[in-house]
Amino acid sequence: MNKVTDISSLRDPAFTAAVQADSGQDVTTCYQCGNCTAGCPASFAYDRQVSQIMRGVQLGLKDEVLNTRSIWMCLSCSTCSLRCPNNIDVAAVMETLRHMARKEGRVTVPKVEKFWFSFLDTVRVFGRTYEIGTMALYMLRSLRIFTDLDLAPEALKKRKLGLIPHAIPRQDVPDDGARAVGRIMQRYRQRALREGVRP
Amino acid sequence: MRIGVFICHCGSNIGGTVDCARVAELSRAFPDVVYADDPMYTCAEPGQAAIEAAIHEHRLDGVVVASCTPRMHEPTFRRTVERAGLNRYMFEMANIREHVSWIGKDKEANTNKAAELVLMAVEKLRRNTPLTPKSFDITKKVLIIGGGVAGIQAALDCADGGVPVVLVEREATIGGKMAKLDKTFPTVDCSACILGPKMVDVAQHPNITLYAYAEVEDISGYVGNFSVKIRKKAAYVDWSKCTGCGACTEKCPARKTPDAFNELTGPTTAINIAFPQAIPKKAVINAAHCRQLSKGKCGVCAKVCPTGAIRYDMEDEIVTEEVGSIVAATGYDLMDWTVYSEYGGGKYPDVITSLQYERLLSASGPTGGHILRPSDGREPKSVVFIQCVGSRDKSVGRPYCSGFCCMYTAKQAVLTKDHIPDSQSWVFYMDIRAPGKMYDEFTRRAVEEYGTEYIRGRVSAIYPDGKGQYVVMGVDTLLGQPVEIKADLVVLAVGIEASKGASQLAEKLRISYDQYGFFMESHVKLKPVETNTAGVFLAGVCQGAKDIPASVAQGSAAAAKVLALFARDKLESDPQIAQVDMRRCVNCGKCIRCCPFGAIKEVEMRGEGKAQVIETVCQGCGLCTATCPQGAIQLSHATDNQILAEVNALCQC
Amino acid sequence: MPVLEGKELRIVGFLCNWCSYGGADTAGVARAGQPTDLRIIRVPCSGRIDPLFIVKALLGGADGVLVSGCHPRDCHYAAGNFYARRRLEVLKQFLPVLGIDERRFEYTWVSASEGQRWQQVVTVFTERIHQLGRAPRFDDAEPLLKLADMALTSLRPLGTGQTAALDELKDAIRAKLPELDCVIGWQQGYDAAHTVPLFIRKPEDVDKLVWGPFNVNNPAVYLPSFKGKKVGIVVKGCDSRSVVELLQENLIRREDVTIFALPCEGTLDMARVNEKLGRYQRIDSVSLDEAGATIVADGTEHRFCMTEYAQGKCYGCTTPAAVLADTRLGTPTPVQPGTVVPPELALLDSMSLEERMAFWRGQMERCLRCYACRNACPMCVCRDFCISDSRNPHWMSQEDSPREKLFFQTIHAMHLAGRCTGCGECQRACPVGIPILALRQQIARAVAQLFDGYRPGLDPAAVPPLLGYEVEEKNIHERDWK
Amino acid sequence: MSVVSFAYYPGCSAKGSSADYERSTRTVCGLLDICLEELPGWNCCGSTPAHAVDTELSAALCVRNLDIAAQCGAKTVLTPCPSCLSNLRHAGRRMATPEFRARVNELLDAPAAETLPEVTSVMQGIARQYDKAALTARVKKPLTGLRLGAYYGCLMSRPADLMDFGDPENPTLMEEMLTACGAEVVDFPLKTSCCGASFGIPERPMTARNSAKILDLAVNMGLDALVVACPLCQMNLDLRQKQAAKSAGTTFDLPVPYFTQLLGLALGAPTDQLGLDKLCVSLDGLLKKAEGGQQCG
Repeated sequence: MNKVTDISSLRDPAFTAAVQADSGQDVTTCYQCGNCTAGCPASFAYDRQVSQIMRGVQLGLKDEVLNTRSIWMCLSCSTCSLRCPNNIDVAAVMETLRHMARKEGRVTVPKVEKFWFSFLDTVRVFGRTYEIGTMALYMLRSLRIFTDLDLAPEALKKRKLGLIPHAIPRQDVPDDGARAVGRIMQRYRQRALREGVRP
Repeated sequence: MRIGVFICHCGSNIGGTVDCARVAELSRAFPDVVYADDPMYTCAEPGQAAIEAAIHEHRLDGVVVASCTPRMHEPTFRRTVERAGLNRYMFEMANIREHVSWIGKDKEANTNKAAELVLMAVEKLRRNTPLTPKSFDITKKVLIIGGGVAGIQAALDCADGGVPVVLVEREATIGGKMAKLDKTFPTVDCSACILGPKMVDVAQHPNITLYAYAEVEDISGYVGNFSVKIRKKAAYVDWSKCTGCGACTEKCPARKTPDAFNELTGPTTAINIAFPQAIPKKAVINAAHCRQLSKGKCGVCAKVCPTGAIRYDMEDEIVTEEVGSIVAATGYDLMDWTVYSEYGGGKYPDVITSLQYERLLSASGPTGGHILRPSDGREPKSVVFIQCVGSRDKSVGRPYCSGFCCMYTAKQAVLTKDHIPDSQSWVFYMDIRAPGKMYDEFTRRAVEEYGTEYIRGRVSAIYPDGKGQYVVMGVDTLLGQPVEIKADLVVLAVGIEASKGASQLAEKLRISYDQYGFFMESHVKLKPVETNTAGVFLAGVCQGAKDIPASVAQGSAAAAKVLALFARDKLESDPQIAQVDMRRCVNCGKCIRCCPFGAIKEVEMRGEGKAQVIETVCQGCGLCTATCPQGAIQLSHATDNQILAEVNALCQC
Repeated sequence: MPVLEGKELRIVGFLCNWCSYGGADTAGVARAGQPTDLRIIRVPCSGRIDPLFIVKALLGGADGVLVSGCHPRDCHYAAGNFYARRRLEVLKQFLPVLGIDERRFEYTWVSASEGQRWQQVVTVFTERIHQLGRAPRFDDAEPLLKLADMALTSLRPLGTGQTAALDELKDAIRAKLPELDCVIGWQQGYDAAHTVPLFIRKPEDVDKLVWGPFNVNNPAVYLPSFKGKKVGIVVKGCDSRSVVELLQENLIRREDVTIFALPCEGTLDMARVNEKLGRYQRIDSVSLDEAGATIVADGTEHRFCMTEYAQGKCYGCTTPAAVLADTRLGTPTPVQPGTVVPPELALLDSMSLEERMAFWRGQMERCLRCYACRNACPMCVCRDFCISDSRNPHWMSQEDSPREKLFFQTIHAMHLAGRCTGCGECQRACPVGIPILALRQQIARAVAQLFDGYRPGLDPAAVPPLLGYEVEEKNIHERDWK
Repeated sequence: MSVVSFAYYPGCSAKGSSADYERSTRTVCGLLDICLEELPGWNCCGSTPAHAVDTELSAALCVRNLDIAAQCGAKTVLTPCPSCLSNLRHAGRRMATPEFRARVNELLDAPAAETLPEVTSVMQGIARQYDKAALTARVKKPLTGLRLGAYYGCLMSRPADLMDFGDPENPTLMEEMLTACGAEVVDFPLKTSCCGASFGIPERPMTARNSAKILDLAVNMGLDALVVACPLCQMNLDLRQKQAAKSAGTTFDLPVPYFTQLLGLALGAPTDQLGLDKLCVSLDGLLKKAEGGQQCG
C-alpha cells in the first residue's frame, strides 16, 4: 500500500481490453462512485475494495488486481451489479478476474481454491456433493482441523450431514451417472491442459 | 449560369481531413462553375469579403459554399451574396464539416465525398430562382407558458416593454418551484421574500393577463400570428367573486386531502389556497377529495362563503388568445425516485426528497418551520443527505447532472445546523459542482463553519434498524472503505426531469425535445433561447437544468427576443413556399386535403376550380409537392427538378 | 461522379431539415465516426419525399437509400412524417416486384438531439448495404421472358351475359337521353367478335348498344373529358369502380353523371382470343351460349369457354354488379368469398429478385413508348402535361432505354397508389402485351394489407389511405437499429 | 384443481443438510396436487465452486441435467434451491450462444438437446398454480398471531433479468404466500442481503458477520421467525446461529424455518412430514403461539 505506483510503466492496456472482452463489460463507464463497495457483503475481507479493483482494471494495473485477496473472497452475490449506476456487471468483472488469475496460477487465497477443489472432487467421484467428503478432503488439502468442529455435534444430531455419500443411484440411468459426471470433469481437465491453462 | 464555389478549410476542422484545394480543383470542372477557391475561414470577415469580391470580379450569379452545416451559417452567407447584389436564394451550401470532416478520417474518401456534395449543391443551385419574401402583419402579444420564476421574469420584462402578456400557469398559483423553497443559496435569503414582490407585480401589471389553473390546449398558426386555445380548468370557485378570505378552508371537513404544494408532507383541505402568498389568492376545490363533488353530500364551503363564490357545477372552459410569439417556461419535476428500492422505494417515512425537506424547513410548511421527522414528529439529530439520486445514473435512465442539487444540499445542511444546533449532517456526494459566483465558498462554509461531514461515495442501501433509526450503507472512496451511518432522517437530492406533459406541449409548439423531454434550443451555444420554430423561445429549466439566477437571466433573454421580434411592424415570410402551376392543376384537391396548415384553398379561375397557396400561411414543408401526381404544385427551392438534379448527380449508374 | 471502387458503395440519404439533418449535425459535432458512403440530400420534411425519388436513385445505380425524418408526433410541420410513413412503407413493399431488394431502402426517425442514434443508423445501414454488396444494375440484367399461367379458378360462375336485361336498359337510356348530352357504351366494332366505344347522342344510336363478353373497354376513361356536361355511362362492375374513384377525386361531379348498370358475367381476354383466331379474312358467325363464345372465322370454328378465356381480372372479381348506379337492372351471380392472386402477379411472386429484374428488362425492351397504357387509364388525368411528353418535372430523360421505360411504368404505378381500381385497361391496351398491370396490383396488395383491406373505387366518400394517416399505425412498425 | 406435474431437480443439499426442505417441499406439493417427478440420474450443478473455477465446466454440469429433463420431455423443471436455480438458468441462457454451446458440448458425452427446458423455483411453481386467494382457500390451520419476516438471500432475485422474480431489491412473493397462510408478515429490509453462506467453510468470519447483521435486525424487529427459501441461507442462519452470535458478542434464539415448512403447517400437514425436527432453533414456541392465536381467533 505504502508505495508510489509508476502508472506509466505498469499500465497494461491489453489487460484492460482482455477483462472487457471476457466479462463483456465496459469498465470505462465506471466513474468511481463506490456504490459497489458500499453494498459489498464481503468488503471487510478484502485487501482492496471492489471499486478500487475496478479502478485498477481501468488503469491496466494487472499485477495489482490479479494478486488481490479480494477476487477470491467475492461471494458472487451480485449486489454490486444490481446497484451500479452505470449498469456494469461488476460481479462478472470479479469472476473474470478470478478466472484470469487462476489460469495464470495466481492463487492468493489458496484455502478458497482448495475448498472448491474438494467440493468438485466429491462431485467428480459421486456425481453429487457430499458434505463430509468435501470437508475431509478440504481438511486434507488445507491441513486444517475442521473449522466447524463446534457445529459437528449439533449437525450430526440433526442428521444435517450425511455420513454416507449420496451418489447418483445406479438404477436411475443406464450408464452410471456418477461416471458421466466424472467424464465431464476429465474432459474439462484435458482440454484446459491442452489449452495451456490451469484447470 | 456563372457559379462560384468556395471550399472552406475551417482552419483544420475541415482542412485536416479533406483536401480542400483538390475539392476546389474538381469543382472547376462542374457545370456552370467559373470560379472556385478554398479559403481558410469563409465565414470570417475576409472570407465573406472574398466572396463579394469574386461575385463582382467573375460576374457570378450563384454561389456555393462548402463548409459547416447550413443550419449554422446559411443565413450568414445569404446576407453575404445579397450584399454583393445577388438574390439571397441564389446560394447553396454543402455541409462538409459535420457530415464529412468530423465523422470520417479517410482523407481520400472525405475529399471525394466533399466533391460530390459540392456537385449536388451546384446542380441544385443551377435550378434555383430568385425569390422575394412577402411581408405580413403581426399580433404584438406574447404567450408565456409557465409561471415559475423564469416565466414571471419573462412576463414582467415583456410587459414593462409595452407588450401585452398572456401568462398561463398549470397550478392554482404562480411561483413554481421557487415558491416552495425556504431559503436560496448562496446568500441564504428567504425565497418567498424575493419572489413574492415579483408575483405581486404580475398580478398588478396592466399588461399581464394571468390564467392560473389553466393549460395550453392547442396552438395553431406561425410566427407573428399564433392562435392559442387555453383550457381554464374548473376550480369550482368563481374567482371573480372569491376574495381569498379562507373561510372555506377553515370549515372544509375533508381534512385529509393530499397537499401537492407541500409535496405531500402534510394534509390539507379539499378546498384550498396553496399558500398565504399565492397569486392569485383564490380557492380551488380538489374534486377527487371534495365530499360534495365525490359523494354529493357536504356543501359546507358554499354555506360559509361570504361572497357565494362556490360553483359545484363548474366545467372546464376554453378561451382563445391570438399572440405573435410564445415563451415556454414549463420548468421541471422531480423524477420518480421510488424506483430506488434499495432506499426503500418510498416505504420509509423518514427518507424524503429535498423538496419535501424545503417544506419542513419553511415557516409556511406543515411543521411551521420546525424540522420534525414525518414518522414520529421527533427532531432528527443525525441527518444524511444523499446526492445524485436519479442524477448521473444510467441505470435509471437519468445520465445527466441536475445542476443545482450540490448547492441546495449545502444550503440544507447549513439550515439544519441553524435549526438544530446539536445535529450532525452528513452528505454523500460524488463530485461537488459549485461553479457559480460565491458557490464554492458556500460549500466550504457548510464544511468549515457548520461542521457538515462530506463523504465521497454513493449509498448502496438504507434500511431501518428496528430501533427507530436508519442504517445508511455507504462508502468513503477517499478512505477506501465502506461506511455505515445511523441516521434519523435521510434527505435525497432527487434528480430533475422535464415537467409532466413537456413533450406533449413540445408537439403542440412544434419544437424539438431531447430524449428526457427537455426542449431543444436552436443552437446549443449561439441560440440558447431560440427554438427551431420561429417565434417560440425558451426560458428556465424546461431547456435544461439551471439554478434560479440562470433561470431569471434566461427569462429576461427570452423577453428580449420577444421585444426584438415585436420591434418590427411587419414580418417577412419565408419565400420558400409552394406554388401552383395553374395549367397543370386538375383541382383534384389532394393537396388541400393533406396540407397540415390549411394553406391551400380552391379558387375559381376561368370557370374552373384550381388550387391556390396562401403565401403567408404556407410553411414550406412540401408535402403537397410529394402528393400531387400532376407535379402541378412545386415547393420553391426544393422542386422536383432540384431534388432530381441532386439524385442524378449521384446516381447515373 | 463514380463511387470509390472497392471502398464505398453508393448510398443516398434523404433527411428532413429539422430533426434528422440536425441529428446528423449533432453526430458530427460529437465527432461520432461513421462510414463515408452516405450522401445526404436535405429536404424540408420527410413528407416532401416523393417515393419516386427513391426509385429513381435505386434504378439509377444507388446501392442503398436511407430516409430519416422527425419521430412520429414530433414533425416540425405537424404531420408530414405521418404521411411519409405510409407512402414509404408502401414503397418498401413495392420495390421487390421490380426485382429490387427492399433491404436496400430503409426509413427511420432521428431527432436533432440523437447524434448517437444517427451514428448507429448510418453504421448499421451502411453495413447492411455492404453485406448486400453492389446492387444489380437493371441495365446489366439478362432479359428473361416468361408467361403468366392463366389457368385460374373463378370466384363466381363466368358467363356471357345472355340473360342480361339489355332491352330494358335500352328503354331506360332512351327515357333518360333527352336530359343527357351523351351516353357512353359499346357497339360492334369492325366485326362481330370485337366492340368499340359507342357515344349515344340520338335515340336511334341506342339500338347500337351491345352487351356481352366483347365489351372489354372501360368507358369511364372518357368521363373526365366530358367534365361540366351531363353524361350517361353504361358500366360493368369494374368500370363502376373507376367512376367511383373519379368521383372521390373530384375529377367528375356526381350530378353530371348518370350511371346505367347491368351485372357483368365476365369479359374475354381479347389478346388471347385474337391469338387463337390468327389471321383471318372474315368472321362468319359469332354465337354466344352460357359457357362461352363460338366464333367461325374463314370457315373454321373456334370455341372460347369463359372459364378459359376470360380476362385475368375477371377470375378474382368481387364486384360483378356496379358499386354505384342510377339504373340497375338484373341480378348478379353470387361471388364466393376468397381471393385470387392475379395471374400476372402470381408469375412475379414465383420469381426470385434477380428473375424479376431480368423479366422487366426483357419486357421493357419490347415497349414501344406508345403510351397506350396511359391513354387507356381512367385515372390518368395529366393529359398534355404528362411528364413523358413534357419532361417537366424532369423525371425522365429523352433516352430510349428499358430503364427509363420501366421508370415510367413505376411513376404511373406510384401515382396510382391507393387509386388504381385494377381495371387492367393499361395492360389490355398494350399492343405488345406487357403485363404492366402487375406493378399496379402489387401496390394495391400492399395498400390492402397495410390499411385494413382498403380497395379503391368502392366508396366515393372514403379517405384514400395515402392521403391520410393514423398517429399509431396498426400495421406499420418501427424497425430495430441495434 | 387437477394434478399438475413438473420435472424436479432436488439439488444435493436436499439429500443432506436440507433434507427438511426436501421433505416439506414434497409434502406441500402433495397437498397442493403438484406432482414432482425427480429427474433420473441428476447430478450436482457444480454450485459456486464450479462457476468460480470455470464457466464452461459449470455449464456442462448443469446442462447434463437440463438435457436429461429434455429427454424426459419436460417443459419446466422445478428446483427448491436458488443456487441450483441460478446455475441452471445461467447455463441455459449461455447455451444460446453457438460458440459457448459448442465448447460445452465438447465436455458432454453427447451434444445437448437444441431446446432445453426452463427452470423455475418451487416457490414460483406453486405461485403459478395458486394465487393468494387460491392458497388461502387451501389453508386449514392459519398461522394467525405469528409475526414473520421473509428472507430471500442474494440469489433468488438476482440478476433481475435472469431470475425474473419481480423487483430484485424487494421481492414479495414469499410475503404474499405467508400472508395467505394468515401470518402477519412485516417487510424485512435486508431480505435480499447476502448471508455469505458460500464461504461458510473456508472463510467463517465473513459468513458469521453477515449472518449476525441479518439476525440482529430480525430480532430488533421482534420477529417470531425469519422464513427462508434457500438451503445455504438456512444452514447459515440456523445451524451457524451460535457462531454468528459469538462473532457479534450476543445471543440469538430465532427460528429460521423454510417457507415450505410454514406452508405445510398452514395446509394442515402433520409436523413429522415437514422435517421440523431438523431445525436447530426449535419451532415449538412458535407453534404454541400460532395455536394460541388460532384459539383466540
